[in-house]
Amino acid sequence: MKQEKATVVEHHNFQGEYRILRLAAPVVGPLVKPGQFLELQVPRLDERILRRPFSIYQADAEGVAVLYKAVGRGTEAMAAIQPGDEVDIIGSLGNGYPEADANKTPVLVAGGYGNAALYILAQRMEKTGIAFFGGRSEIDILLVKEFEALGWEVRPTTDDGTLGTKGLVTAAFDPWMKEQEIETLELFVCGPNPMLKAMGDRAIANKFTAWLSLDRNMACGVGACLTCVIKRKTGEGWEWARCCKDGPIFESREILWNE
Amino acid sequence: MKQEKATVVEHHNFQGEYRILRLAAPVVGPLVKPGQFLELQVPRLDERILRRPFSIYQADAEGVAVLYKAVGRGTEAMAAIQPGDEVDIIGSLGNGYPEADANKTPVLVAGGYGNAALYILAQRMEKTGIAFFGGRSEIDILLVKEFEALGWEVRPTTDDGTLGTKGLVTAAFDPWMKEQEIETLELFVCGPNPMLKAMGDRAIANKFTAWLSLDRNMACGVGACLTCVIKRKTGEGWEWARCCKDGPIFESREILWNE
Amino acid sequence: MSVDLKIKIGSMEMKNPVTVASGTFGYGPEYAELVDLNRLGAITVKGICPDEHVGNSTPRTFETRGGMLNAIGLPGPGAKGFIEKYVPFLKQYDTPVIVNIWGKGMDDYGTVVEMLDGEETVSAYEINLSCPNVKEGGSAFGTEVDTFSRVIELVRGKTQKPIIPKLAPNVPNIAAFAKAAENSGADAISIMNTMPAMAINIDTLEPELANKFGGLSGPPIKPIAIKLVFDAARAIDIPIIGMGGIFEPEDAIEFMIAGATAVAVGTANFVDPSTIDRVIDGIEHYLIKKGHSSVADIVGTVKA
Amino acid sequence: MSVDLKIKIGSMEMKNPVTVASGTFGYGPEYAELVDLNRLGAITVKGICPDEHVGNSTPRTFETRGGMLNAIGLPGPGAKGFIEKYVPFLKQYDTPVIVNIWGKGMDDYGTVVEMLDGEETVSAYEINLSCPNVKEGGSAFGTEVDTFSRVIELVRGKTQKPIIPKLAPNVPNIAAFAKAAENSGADAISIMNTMPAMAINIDTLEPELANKFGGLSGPPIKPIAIKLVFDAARAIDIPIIGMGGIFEPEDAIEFMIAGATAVAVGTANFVDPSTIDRVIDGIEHYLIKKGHSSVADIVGTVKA
Ligand SMILES: Cc1cc2nc3c(=O)[nH]c(=O)nc-3n(C[C@H](O)[C@H](O)[C@H](O)COP(=O)(O)OP(=O)(O)OC[C@H]3O[C@@H](n4cnc5c(N)ncnc54)[C@H](O)[C@@H]3O)c2cc1C
Ligand SMILES: Cc1cc2nc3c(=O)[nH]c(=O)nc-3n(C[C@H](O)[C@H](O)[C@H](O)COP(=O)(O)OP(=O)(O)OC[C@H]3O[C@@H](n4cnc5c(N)ncnc54)[C@H](O)[C@@H]3O)c2cc1C
Ligand SMILES: Cc1cc2nc3c(=O)[nH]c(=O)nc-3n(C[C@H](O)[C@H](O)[C@H](O)COP(=O)(O)O)c2cc1C
Ligand SMILES: Cc1cc2nc3c(=O)[nH]c(=O)nc-3n(C[C@H](O)[C@H](O)[C@H](O)COP(=O)(O)O)c2cc1C
Ligand code: FES
Ligand code: FES
Repeated sequence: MKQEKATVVEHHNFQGEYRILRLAAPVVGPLVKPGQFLELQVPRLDERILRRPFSIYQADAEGVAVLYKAVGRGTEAMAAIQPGDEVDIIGSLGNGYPEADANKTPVLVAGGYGNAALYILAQRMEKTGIAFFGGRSEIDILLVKEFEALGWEVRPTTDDGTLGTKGLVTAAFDPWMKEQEIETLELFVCGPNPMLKAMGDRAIANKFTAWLSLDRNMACGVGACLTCVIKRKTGEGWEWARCCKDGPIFESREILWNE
Repeated sequence: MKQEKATVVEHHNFQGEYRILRLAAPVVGPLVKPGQFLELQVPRLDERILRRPFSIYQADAEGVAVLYKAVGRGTEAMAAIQPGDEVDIIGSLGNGYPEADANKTPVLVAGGYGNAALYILAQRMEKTGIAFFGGRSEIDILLVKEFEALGWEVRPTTDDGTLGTKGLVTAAFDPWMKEQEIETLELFVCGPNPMLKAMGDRAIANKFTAWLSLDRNMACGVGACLTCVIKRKTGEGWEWARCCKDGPIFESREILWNE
Repeated sequence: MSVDLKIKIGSMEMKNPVTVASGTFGYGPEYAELVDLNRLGAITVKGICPDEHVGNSTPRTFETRGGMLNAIGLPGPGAKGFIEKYVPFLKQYDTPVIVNIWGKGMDDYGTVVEMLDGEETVSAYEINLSCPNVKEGGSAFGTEVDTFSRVIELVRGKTQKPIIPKLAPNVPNIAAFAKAAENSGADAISIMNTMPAMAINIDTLEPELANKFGGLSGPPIKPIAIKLVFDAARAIDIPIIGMGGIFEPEDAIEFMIAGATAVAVGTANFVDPSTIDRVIDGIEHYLIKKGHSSVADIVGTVKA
Repeated sequence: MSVDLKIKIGSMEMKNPVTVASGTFGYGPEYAELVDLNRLGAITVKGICPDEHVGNSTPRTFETRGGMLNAIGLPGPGAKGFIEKYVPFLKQYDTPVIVNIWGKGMDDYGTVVEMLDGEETVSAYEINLSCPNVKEGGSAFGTEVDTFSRVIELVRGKTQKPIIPKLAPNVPNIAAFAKAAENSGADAISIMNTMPAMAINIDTLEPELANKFGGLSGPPIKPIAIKLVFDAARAIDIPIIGMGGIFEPEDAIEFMIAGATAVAVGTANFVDPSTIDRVIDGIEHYLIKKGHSSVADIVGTVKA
């Protein structure tokens, strides 16, 4: 975990409303594990002070990139970031995904910017497998070619049927799941909370492993403020776990969803 | 007095640390009287909310220009203003200079951005006369050629002697004053407070007229908040007068300086 | 679809729930070239005491991160001066006028009302019991429940017009003051005055305000004001005029959902005089969008 | 030229006047990779009560214009958990540790001190009498002078270590609390805790915090805190730890000139963890630039 004034190398529209921000960050870049994230200080974020968390989409010795969508004040203000600007980042943060189990079949499940967070995982994984990507429409399904280039089979689903199976990610996943040796599956999931919960429920019911990347509002990003907590099951009941520090990756069985 | 979203036409370094900002402002432009000012909302002025007051340097049917120096947070943030940007202004504000007395000899006395404020006055005055401009160094004496082109005789003074007489403005003014028919002088003064006071004292001692443009911190600029008050003499004593509304131009005899 | 923006503060009808915060809008004429005074729900003028008052020395305001401090010190023309200089102007408009009153001592509150009450143009009184910037009275009256109640009762005895005590924010128990106001005959309360605050120049070691202290206003205080309005609204049945950092329509709506029947735009006038217009429009649009027919439909609807 | 940054809070020596605000820095390990804990004047840890406590539901924080609200609700491992989990870590550093303590009832304040007092690593206690986010105790103790004094006397009876009551900002008379703290045996006081505040989502009508209310922190409250420190400093002779919106060295220096012997960096840690370093450097540079030789030369030097 380091704080670094990173220099913007590239900032461009990627697809639909998604943009990629690439930063020269020789200090943070080499630290990154798949599934980790950055706390980024948005420059010129008028009258708002907190950093914003972003999954790391790519990382190497020279730097990092994030893939993001403008959804609110901070991400909208990011539009003004120009190559050459300085952006203050803290990273890499969080636990990241564990090593994939060599005896299991890896499955990726993602929605929205989740594809980005899983891309670096796929790049660094020794095996390949199958990837279920959900989105509202064709334009929301990111990086299909890139995953295919890494040797993954991609099965998209869209709410409107413009690409792949029509429906939620489960519409493609459920029939497929029935044909597998279910216990050998190892899921890596990153997406909106309902998707996480749906996959987590299936993992518990069918006794496979599912690593879920949780998205909670954050303030500090380093475990100090106790903003980002979720209920984690313990022997007797539950305890708060910090998504930023103890997560954002949790195994489905750890999570108590009733909050 | 109107509020207008003006478009930046031009923004450039003028001389030394002074910059000129020219705005397309067809609503405010035609209203301007010499000596009046604008309240300008500095775009992207991180975490500061108040407008900044600026004398109007030029104005016509199409718009206005201000000539300013970066001295603090707001004026520094103005550096980022680009042609095409929108700048919210309220103007024109304040009383402005009165018509020059046809029977008197007009004399301009200025320092710093005061030259700018007097330039529009000189442009619109029927007579010409003599102008005393003071500054720290040659680089601080603005618009000499422009005033000369209007037919004014310019007598610069600089603290370091790099241009004109060495010393304060009074070093040039005092000897000159002694040779004049003093009561026929009409001074128009715009500059730092010590210069205003020095000229005001001379006006009172020598019974000539001196119109002083006062520079006070402002919040509203329209007379509502009572931030910018000075003590104005009354028959019995004094009253508060608002620089933004009752001023910024006051005759030397009106002002009680002991605040 | 049309919505009804009208509200009532005691017997005073307002065409919409938006007024201005006392001291940020002068006495009316100052913003008349920029703001249509007929559009306002009410015009609230700067604090008036019986006699002329000079106020504090300068500097009187100071800009802080996101807001400002002021220690104007309630300069003003006094009741007679106000009637002479401003009532003829204000009469021209079809908008009720709320006169903010204050006193150097308790009696002044009665005196100023006696002096003003004959003027038809004066629609209501906002009783300033919370100015942090005057030594004599001001906040001393507003942070002690007994004195607070006595002033309100005194004013109540002098007028039939609506009276609106303005509460100080620096108390741990705003509900007690709200309740005391209601029990003493107030028609409404307004919340909040500026928050006592200070800034010091680290080079000169001088306070940035001549008065040493001042009141903090603007966006920084909004979350404080929302909490105070919420707490007060739970305690009383009379309406609340909410203020503190209203810069956008959404801010005003938040105050109303917290429990304010009306709102006042203050510091925002200095920053953007079109705020009042935008706030009125924004409330109307919000009501339409949410399918409401009147302001009352949203007042105090917070799910808490 | 060298300056002496050392200060004392009771018997506790700090190598410089800069600590962190409780609750914004965890228990030490959280920022240890970003901040050199040996550089700090003291580490102030998050609030501890005798037993484990779960705190509030989520959402627990909300960003406001220029600042933030929090209603974390004092979750924590309890005194035993703190000793097991964090004391071994904190022991490694050459920096005093101030433990912020709180209780659900008055007795808890005594109990938690009894449980912690044997630990050499615990250098001092900051007594939280002002948390706006817990129903049981917190601010109820901090806004009523008698209860406030009783808690301090109780803690005083249990320890020889420095005790530092933390004052609530939402009182009209901070000097009375400061004086009461001094009279009850406090070694210092800290000012201020967060300001009670609230935000409401105008679409869902729900409060933005699960706890409904929260505390406002960050730059918006700085001018409020400066005033409180100034007022308190005039009333007492024991040192003050000043906090509230310190983001830049100049902010810290302003607190010291107002009367604070030490300062705490809070919300700024979330925004820029290098703030602490910058503040320590900035104070040193300021002292050198102004020709002072020690921190004491500037404390309370405001010309007012
Ligand atoms: C671990 C993690 C990884 C993420 N990775 C990505 C990514 O790769 N690409 C991407 O586009 N988005 C990602 N997000 C979501 C992203 O952080 C939010 O979209 C962003 O914070 C919204 O900020 P805003 O100012 O635009 O929205 P606003 O709603 O204006 O934000 C207001 C406040 O809420 C917080 N906030 C709002 N939404 C979220 C959220 N979903 N998660 C956390 N805090 C939030 C902000 O930090 C801020 O404090 C990630 C979130 C987390 C927790
Ligand atoms: C009537 C009038 C006309 C002016 N004309 C010009 C001009 O033509 N060119 C020019 O360069 N400057 C002019 N000034 C001064 C200009 O307004 C200040 O330089 C500017 O406000 C400083 O803002 P800042 O944010 O850079 O400084 P800061 O010191 O950061 O400002 C902080 C606050 O103080 C106020 N403030 C600070 N200095 C002044 C000041 N001297 N006058 C008024 N308010 C101040 C600001 O409005 C702001 O609220 C004029 C001032 C007045 C009153
Ligand atoms: C410059 C200024 C002058 C004020 N004068 C008065 C006053 O005369 N009487 C009064 O009751 N409140 C006065 N106030 C307080 C405001 O009416 C209002 O309560 C406060 O500013 C909070 O609202 P805001 O944040 O929208 O400005 C004044 C505020 C400012 C900024
Ligand atoms: C997230 C958060 C948690 C806090 N937790 C505590 C706490 O446990 N005990 C306490 O006394 N104060 C707590 N505080 C208050 C701070 O210690 C400090 O008094 C306040 O935030 C003002 O300082 P700041 O503006 O620099 O943050 C907390 C503040 C924040 C923002
Ligand atoms: S965001 Fe602060 S603990 Fe997770
Ligand atoms: S700046 Fe408000 S009255 Fe002059």
